[in-house]
Amino acid sequence: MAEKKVAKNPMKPKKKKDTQWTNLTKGFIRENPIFVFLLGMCPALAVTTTMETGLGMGLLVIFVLTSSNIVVSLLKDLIPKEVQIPAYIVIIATFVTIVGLLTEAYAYELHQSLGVFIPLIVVNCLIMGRATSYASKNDVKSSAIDGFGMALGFTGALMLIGVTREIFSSGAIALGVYLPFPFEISIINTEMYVFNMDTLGGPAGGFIVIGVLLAIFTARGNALKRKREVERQAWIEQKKKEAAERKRKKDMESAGDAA
Amino acid sequence: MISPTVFFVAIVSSMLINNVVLMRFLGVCPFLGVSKKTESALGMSLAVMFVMVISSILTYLVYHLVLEPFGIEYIFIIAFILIIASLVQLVEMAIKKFSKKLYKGLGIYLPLIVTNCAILGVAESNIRDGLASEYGFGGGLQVAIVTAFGAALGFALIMFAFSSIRERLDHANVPESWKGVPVSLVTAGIMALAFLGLGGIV
Amino acid sequence: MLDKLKIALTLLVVGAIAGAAIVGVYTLTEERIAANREEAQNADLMAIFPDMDISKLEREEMDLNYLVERMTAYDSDGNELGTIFRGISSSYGGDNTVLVGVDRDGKIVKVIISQTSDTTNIVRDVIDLLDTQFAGKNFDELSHDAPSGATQSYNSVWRVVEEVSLQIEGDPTQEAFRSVFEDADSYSVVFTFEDKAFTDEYVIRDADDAVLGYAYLIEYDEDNEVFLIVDKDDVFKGFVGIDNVDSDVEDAIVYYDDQIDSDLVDIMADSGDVLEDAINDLQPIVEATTRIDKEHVVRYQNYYDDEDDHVGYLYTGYSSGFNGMNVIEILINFDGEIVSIEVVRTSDTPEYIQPDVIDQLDNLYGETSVDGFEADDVFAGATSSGRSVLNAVGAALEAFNERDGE
Amino acid sequence: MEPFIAIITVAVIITIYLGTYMLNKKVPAPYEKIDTETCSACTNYACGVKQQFSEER
Repeated sequence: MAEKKVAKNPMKPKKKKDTQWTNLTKGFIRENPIFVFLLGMCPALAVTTTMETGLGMGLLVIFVLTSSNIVVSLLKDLIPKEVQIPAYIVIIATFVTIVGLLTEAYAYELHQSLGVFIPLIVVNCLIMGRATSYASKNDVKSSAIDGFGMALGFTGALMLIGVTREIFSSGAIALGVYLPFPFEISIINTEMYVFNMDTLGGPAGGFIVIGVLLAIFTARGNALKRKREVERQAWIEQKKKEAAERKRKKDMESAGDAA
Repeated sequence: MISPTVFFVAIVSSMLINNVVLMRFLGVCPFLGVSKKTESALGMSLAVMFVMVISSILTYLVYHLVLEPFGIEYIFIIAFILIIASLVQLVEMAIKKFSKKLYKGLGIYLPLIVTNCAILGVAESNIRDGLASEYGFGGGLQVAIVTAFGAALGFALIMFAFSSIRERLDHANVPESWKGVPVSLVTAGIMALAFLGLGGIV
Repeated sequence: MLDKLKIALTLLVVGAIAGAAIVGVYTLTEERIAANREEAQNADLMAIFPDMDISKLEREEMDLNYLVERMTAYDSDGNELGTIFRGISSSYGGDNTVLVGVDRDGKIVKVIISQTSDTTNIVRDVIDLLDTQFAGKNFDELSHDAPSGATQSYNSVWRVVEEVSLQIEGDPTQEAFRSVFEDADSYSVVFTFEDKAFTDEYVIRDADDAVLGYAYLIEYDEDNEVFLIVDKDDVFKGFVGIDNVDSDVEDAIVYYDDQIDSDLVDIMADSGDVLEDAINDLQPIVEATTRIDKEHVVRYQNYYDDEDDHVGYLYTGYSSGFNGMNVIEILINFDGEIVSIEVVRTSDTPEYIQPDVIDQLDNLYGETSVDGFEADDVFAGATSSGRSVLNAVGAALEAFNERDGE
Repeated sequence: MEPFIAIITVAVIITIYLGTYMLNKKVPAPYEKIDTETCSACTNYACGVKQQFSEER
């Protein structure tokens, strides 16, 4: 608590103006569902063998999370508190069924490659979590933005993992294989020996890559914290100095006045 | 009549080769969340085992007796999750009423099970692409039960092993940014590598 | 109470809307999903013959051990490209569906695992191998090298390829029979002998299921298999080797070439010395002539009607008649009643056996025992043929009752 | 006809779930003390126990 109070002063001199903007972006890094809250780890491990499947999964989650947040927020006064959870489960399951059907119809390859993980969006803690902790308490607009932002952060994390795994296991990034893009290309295409680690494309790779990325995230957070701490100390020093200066001046002035 | 070999294959394959956690990435949330202590890991595994077997039977029956005959397989997601959720409610209620001791041990994990991917994942694979889908209705049911039991055993095995490792890791000297979940994930990755070696045994 | 009702109603409405939404989306996407599923199936086929015109594909169902479908592929001009076989074979995770494409020269174009329940990284090892192992090869060049760690998955593919090989290269046994009987279309083992030099008796039939002849499998050792073939009237048709035959066996086969088309019994009488001297290898021929001494019912087989329902057991009976051996097939239902009797092979004179025995057989239908029947009464005019049939039927019923008693 | 069966099935299953859910809520939990420690790592929002705790706090 104390840290926050003080840190506010040097780091954020101006007030947050656009709250909706921060509402949207908070899921990107600061409250990233995967790297900070460890939500939805199952898909993060299973469908990130390539960047594209990660992106596809992310798109589905964006759809489900945004729409379920909207509906939950719309119905928040209608649904009695006693049956909140059952109602949310029904709403989420409905959207997941719909998104599953749509994927099978319009992105069949993606549907096949995601397999069981499409139904499993239902039990993704992220979606239920946003519904109970945010959408049930806020208005429709901010719920929609919150859901969209959180899902974007989720998608970004999946893509980051996917890119890492794909590049290290195959040395290239393929596009248009699973998603219905009008083209099918593969970029980067390196033949270097380092980029031939099959293991990272397999089951073990998921755990290891996420572990390493998580460590990097934590290290970054720690470094930031330390930097802020240093700055805070410096600021306090400065303030102290200023105060001392002022006091001395005042003393001098008062001494002068007195004289 | 299904030969015992099939059951053996089903149990070995669902427990070791296609281990729910390490190979199929189902139930990773409790795997990371409830594995800090061996005791809680075992409690969770026991609750999962119980619910997984019963929910596999129920979802299998509902799918083949209700959804399939009417040609409405496409609502299986919503049907399955609600069946599992109601089952968990019933189990919780029964435990509350009849055994305080059991509730103390398992009660805390039961609500978590609804959102455990492993339960829904195993139920889904039983009706879609698993070993159970290759036998007729009755035989499939038997195989489904065995598969679910094997999967739950595999889950318990991994939970136990992983929580034991984690208890040691707590006392290990790990670089600051790797402490906690990151190093656990890498450990799990190495466990998965080891399980990869079991691939050819059946 | 009103509160509870309100809660229930709310959720019911939510549920109904949810259900309606799902159903709505389903109706919208139903056709596209079906089309996608079909296209996905065809995509694998297209991978085998990229020039194929999918609309011209000729599909034919198959009912073999593994193969379920045979598809003939044509390009857009109507030229035949080759054949694709679809086979289903089990592996540790479940069934694997395997597609084998064969071009018109009998070369494998491509082998594809189109559906699998096995773990992805294990199957990947097998998939990596498929192109080097199979693509562009003839069936006789194949070698069974399973990758370590994926034996089950690999074997499931191998079994399908092996059965395709039988289809393309032909079944060596079938080929052997065909070299004697041009019309040979199918064959089956009717009896397995334990105490003779030959092990299996095969019946060879043509496309109309009429019996062409019989073959007796003589296994000298692992690599030496020879068929002694006789036609349906016990006329010797020669020896045919299906595997590499040793040179002395070959000599014997050549020796008997002169005897082709003579009656088995005559050969016996002629060549006694020769047999004793040198060609002990061909002892079976002696036994083949004496097999007719035994009157027996050979093993039953399950009998299925046109709708594939298991309706009873079909017994094959051997019994000597007036001139020689009669072979009789007796169908018995689960209650032990005779459903039908058919004389599939006879050495007796048709003028006698047809009106006096075969046409009278329906008198026995529905009976559970032949004790009350006398050959003299039922089959007046062809008593010994009739007695032989009665003996066979009686033996079959006895065999049924023994089996039933177990 | 099929769509109706689908909707009815969904409604029926929801009713069953609702029934069990309400029944379960009625039965009082016999715990005196739940070890929150075991739950601390769990990030599952849907956990009923956790919610109860956060409300009590």
